[in-house]
Amino acid sequence: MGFLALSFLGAVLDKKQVGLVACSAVGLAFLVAFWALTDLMNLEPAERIGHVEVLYPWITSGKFHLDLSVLIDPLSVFMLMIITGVGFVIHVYSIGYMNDDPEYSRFMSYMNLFIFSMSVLVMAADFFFLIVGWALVGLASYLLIGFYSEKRSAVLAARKAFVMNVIGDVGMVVAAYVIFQNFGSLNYVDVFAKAPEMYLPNSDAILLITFLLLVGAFAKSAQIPLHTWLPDAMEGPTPVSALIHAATMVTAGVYLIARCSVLYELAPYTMYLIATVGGITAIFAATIGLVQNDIKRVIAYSTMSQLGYMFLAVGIGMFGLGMFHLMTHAFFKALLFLSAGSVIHGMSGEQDIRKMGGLMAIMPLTFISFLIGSLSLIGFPLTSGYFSKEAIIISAWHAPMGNIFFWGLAVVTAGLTGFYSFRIFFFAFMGKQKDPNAHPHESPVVMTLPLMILAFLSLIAGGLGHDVLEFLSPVFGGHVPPHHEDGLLEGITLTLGAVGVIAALGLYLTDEERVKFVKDMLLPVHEILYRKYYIDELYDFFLVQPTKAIGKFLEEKAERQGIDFVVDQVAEKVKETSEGLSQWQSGKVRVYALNMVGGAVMILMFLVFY
Amino acid sequence: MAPLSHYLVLSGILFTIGVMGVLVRRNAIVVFMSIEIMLNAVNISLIAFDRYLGQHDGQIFSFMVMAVAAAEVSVGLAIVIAMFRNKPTINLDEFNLMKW
Amino acid sequence: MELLIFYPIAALAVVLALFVVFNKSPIGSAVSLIGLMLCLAGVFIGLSAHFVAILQVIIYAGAIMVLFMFVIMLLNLKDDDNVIWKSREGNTLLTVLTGFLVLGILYKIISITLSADSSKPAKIMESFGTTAEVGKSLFTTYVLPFEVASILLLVAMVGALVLAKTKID
Amino acid sequence: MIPAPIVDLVSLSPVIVLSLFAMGVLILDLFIGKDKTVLVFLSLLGLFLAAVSSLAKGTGPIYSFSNSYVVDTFSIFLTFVFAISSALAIMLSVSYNKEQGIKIGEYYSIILFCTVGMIVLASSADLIMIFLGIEIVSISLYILAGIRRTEKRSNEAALKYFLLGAFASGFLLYGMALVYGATGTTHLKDIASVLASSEFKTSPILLMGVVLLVVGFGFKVASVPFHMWAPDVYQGSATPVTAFMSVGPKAAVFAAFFRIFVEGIPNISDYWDTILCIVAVITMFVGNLGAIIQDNMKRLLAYSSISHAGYILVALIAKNSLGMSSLLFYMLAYAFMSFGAFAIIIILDKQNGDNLEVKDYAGLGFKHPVIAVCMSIFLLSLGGLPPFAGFVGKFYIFSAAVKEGYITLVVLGVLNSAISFYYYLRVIVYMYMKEPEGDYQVQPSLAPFSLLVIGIAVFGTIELGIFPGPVISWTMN
Repeated sequence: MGFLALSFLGAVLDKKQVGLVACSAVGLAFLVAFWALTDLMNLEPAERIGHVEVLYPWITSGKFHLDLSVLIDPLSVFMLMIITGVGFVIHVYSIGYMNDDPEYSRFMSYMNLFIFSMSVLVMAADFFFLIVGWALVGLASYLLIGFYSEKRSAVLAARKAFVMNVIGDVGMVVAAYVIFQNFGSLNYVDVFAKAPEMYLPNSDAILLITFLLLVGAFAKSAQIPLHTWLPDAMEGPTPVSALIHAATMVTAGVYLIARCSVLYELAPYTMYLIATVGGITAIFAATIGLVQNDIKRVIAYSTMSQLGYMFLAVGIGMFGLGMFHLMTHAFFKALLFLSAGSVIHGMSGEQDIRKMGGLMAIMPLTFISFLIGSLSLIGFPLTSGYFSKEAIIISAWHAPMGNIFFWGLAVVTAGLTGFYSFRIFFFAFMGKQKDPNAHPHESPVVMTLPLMILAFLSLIAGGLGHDVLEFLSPVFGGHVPPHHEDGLLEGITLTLGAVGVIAALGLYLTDEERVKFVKDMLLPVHEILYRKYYIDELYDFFLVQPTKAIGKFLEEKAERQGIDFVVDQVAEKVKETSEGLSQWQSGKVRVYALNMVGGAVMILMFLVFY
Repeated sequence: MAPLSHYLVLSGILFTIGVMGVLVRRNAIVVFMSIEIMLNAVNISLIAFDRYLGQHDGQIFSFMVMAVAAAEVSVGLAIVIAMFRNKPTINLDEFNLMKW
Repeated sequence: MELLIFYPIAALAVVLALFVVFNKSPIGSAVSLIGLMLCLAGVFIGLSAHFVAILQVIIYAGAIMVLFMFVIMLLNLKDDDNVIWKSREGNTLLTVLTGFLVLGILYKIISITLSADSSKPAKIMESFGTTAEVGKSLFTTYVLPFEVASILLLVAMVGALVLAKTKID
Repeated sequence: MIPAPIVDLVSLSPVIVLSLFAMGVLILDLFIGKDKTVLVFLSLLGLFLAAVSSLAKGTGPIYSFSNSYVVDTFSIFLTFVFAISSALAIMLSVSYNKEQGIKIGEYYSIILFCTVGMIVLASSADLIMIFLGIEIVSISLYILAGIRRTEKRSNEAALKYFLLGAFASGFLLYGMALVYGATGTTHLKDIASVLASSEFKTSPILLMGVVLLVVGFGFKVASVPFHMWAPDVYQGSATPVTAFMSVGPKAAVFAAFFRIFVEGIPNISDYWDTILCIVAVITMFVGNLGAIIQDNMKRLLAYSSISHAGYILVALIAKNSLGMSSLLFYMLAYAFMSFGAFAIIIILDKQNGDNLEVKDYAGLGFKHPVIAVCMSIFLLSLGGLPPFAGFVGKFYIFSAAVKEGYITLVVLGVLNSAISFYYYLRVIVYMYMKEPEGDYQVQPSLAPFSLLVIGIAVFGTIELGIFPGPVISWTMN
């Protein structure tokens, strides 16, 4: 299996000029991952964990030693499958999407770098390489978000993402340090083996470690209060949005918590914090998503919201479910992003949904895939989102650590999800074309093919649910999470989701021009809709308008003026200090000598008073 | 025989005067002479210690200081001359092409 | 008795050092410095370091200071009034700072060195500090520094030539 | 009758070999024409032989010349570092000197003499020897800094360096004199045993001496607040000289610093380690913060080298064997990455010798991708990113400090590494993400020797980052 990782690294690092090479590198990586998967499948479940392949003993100093090694277990292989699989599809897609860009090869090499970093992150066998991967991912995303370097907003967004990530990195580094202090090792295997023996639940050390790791996880996964970089990161090219903000990077936080599940199970307080923050982020992001007009920003907020679900899931101890949702989300969110990208590509760069419309006929393939993505996102029965999200929502109530508060957050978010996702859907694809100057066209096959693949996966992946949970269970202590059946709760969720969709439709219907079109389209539904019209208005007045206002308020006050302000101020102060320091460097010998003497006197004085 | 501290105080005073010279003067050559005062001040300390310890190490040290002083003077004055060719001044405050 | 010799010489040395620093004319500074060197030679004799005292006169006062004078003459330096507090730009802050630092150092040095008084001078032989004695230790214990110093002087010589030659190829 | 001195020429062989070659270069220079290439080869041969001959005595600490000279792993390893860095500097100078019209054959012999001084410095166990070593190195550097005689900046750099350097030598010397007076000996071994004896009482004179030593050494290694000469001198000197002085001499002075403080006066470390901690921290901060606003690449690297002096001080403060080996490793790693970065600055230099500003690097990533990748490797390694040498070096230094319990120091060090990425990445961002302004085109002058240097540096930076094992086990000896 040593070959596995080596061939893998070599392949992905290859930065040839041609997209083909880049794709095949990722494709190869995917095959390797797949091979590892089959290898693992052949083993007994209990034997599947903890295969550490030491490639090279790297640093040895005292009791500390560090090896270049990879960890092969169900969790890492599972993540690797998603990363390389979705990554491959996105690579193929970007061949089409970035075709006209003069810096095509640079883009491809960044993408490869990103996949490589992400693989390092998930395959790391100790906290050290986890952090290396963590930082590399941050770097790669910085490069990718700022790819359009002539766009000032892109550069700013990249910088913001970088700063946020660095905050997370600091948390991680300190966490690693505390771990090393307490356990004398950074190896997962050692740490996780020792942790339950050495510490009682909720002991200070464990709480500190889990909290510090959480800082890293929150920063990467855009959870409150470290979330502001994610929507801005939409300045990058769309495949980047799909790759980073759907399938891979943002899920690193969830992966981290799942990976350290042993530690987190010892820290119920932290778990509670995770679930709370996850739930709040879910609803917070969903409300903001309601008022956005940029197609990609809406999807970005929806990503945040879905990440909130995942955190909620792992926070209530349903690690397997969190990972399962991570997978389905990777499929359908990548699908949504890529479809959105296809729309943007077709509209020659237009991202405002108010200027779109009537694309259904022109871009049928995109339309279908977007529809599937949206349905999956809202958890329409039998799509993949249904299985994972429904399970989370029900667990939020029924799981040992769940309660009605979490459930409430989750279920309200489900309703909002229905609303905002179908709002953009209706705006973009229904009705008439609004902008007479635009000449939308269907995207080339190299772009639609990935859409098809992802759409297919989004539809069927739900069925894999049980297998996934079982496959991952050895990592999480050997038990498959119990499946809760509760028809009532499920019904409530679905109803709320439907209400959301209908509300979106209602909003859309208020637009006079479209009424006729929709009437023709959805004649059977129309009657029901019509009768519910006043309810919808009430709903709109009491629910939608206030939430909209709150969303706007949150965005403006909390994000723009609060968090961003602080970040900017810090950067500014550092620069000022630097300038102040250099003023002293006046070029005069006398000043330099004076400085030396001053230093000498200060040291003397220090010794006298010390 | 004067006590050791007398010599050390003399050495300290001369050293400080040398430091002061470096700090207040702008004439490169005078600054340089001030540095020579500092080196000489150190020699007093070395030799006074030697006398009180009854050994010769400090005297050897002070030879080396003289050798070093000679070497520094020759190089330093060469630098001053080379510089003077390009810019006929030895006012140190006028040498601030590079700063910040 | 020795104190009677030491105090005048030391006082003269301090005065000459101040002359070096505050003299307007570089030549004046250099002459004062030569005087200082001679005073120090006297101090060395008081410390029974006869050989060093001779070297002080020959090397410092003789060779090094002649080089200084030579360069000052060569560059034809005029008197300058650039002692810091006479400058046109009011570098008051710098002056005050400098003054404080210098006084601070002086205070520290004196207070520290005064504490060294407890030790008694070692009993020394008649031959202490003579050329023979110093030479013995120079060529046995310290033969390596002696040799290394030759490299130092060679480098300095080459360097001075390289830097000061009027024309190179 | 004077007893014959006990002379151990074998211990001294690197010094002797190199001195002979330096004089050989000096003499040969008289007989050859304007093409100085043969001197280059002679110098490289001398460095190689010196490095090889340093192995003659084996690794155990062997004292000779009345305990004033010592051959041990520390000095042997550093001899290799010096030989490598001087060789790189000489190779870098070849094309640079041709372009700048520096036709001075003595240049090479002064570099060799300077290397002799560095070896002496790293092998000395005696205050007098250390002082002489420092002076040989410093005087050679004053000359090298002023070697572009017709260039005003070069004159200014030499003058500033000289005056401040001599000033600092005064402090250093006074410190040594006071330490000698307080302990009665100049041999580090004896100083250590005097301080270790039970009847010894710490006197103010000794402490004053230690403070002055900190000042003197602090100046020579460019640590804050004695650092101010560094940016100016680095900028004004010829670039190969800058590269040279930022590596070898600094390593040599650190070696002496280490010997005096860790081998000579560790018993009074209560007094000096807090001072050095503070100096190390402000050195890191001032170096890194100062670099942030620099536009000139050489000044930027000058500040970065100040901050690296801060990191190395951390190794010194650790005072343990791990600290020593991490210091050695870091020196070697720093030699590769620093020379690499300066080599690239040199090959991108404008014809008139002006140094490139950071903004001139815009677009380099597309026009000259190989050069840009190399530069990125060096900068990232300087910042301390795995898997490059700089990371392993920093890691070792910090783990040595952690072992001794200097947690705060390490946290601040790591924080500084993070700050340093800001300006290293800024250059990389310019190379890869900005379009060049105006129509100025960067014209790399690809002389074979310079390319060789870059190749060696890239190899060293990556090799030490990925397979540090052998080198580390050597330093651990």
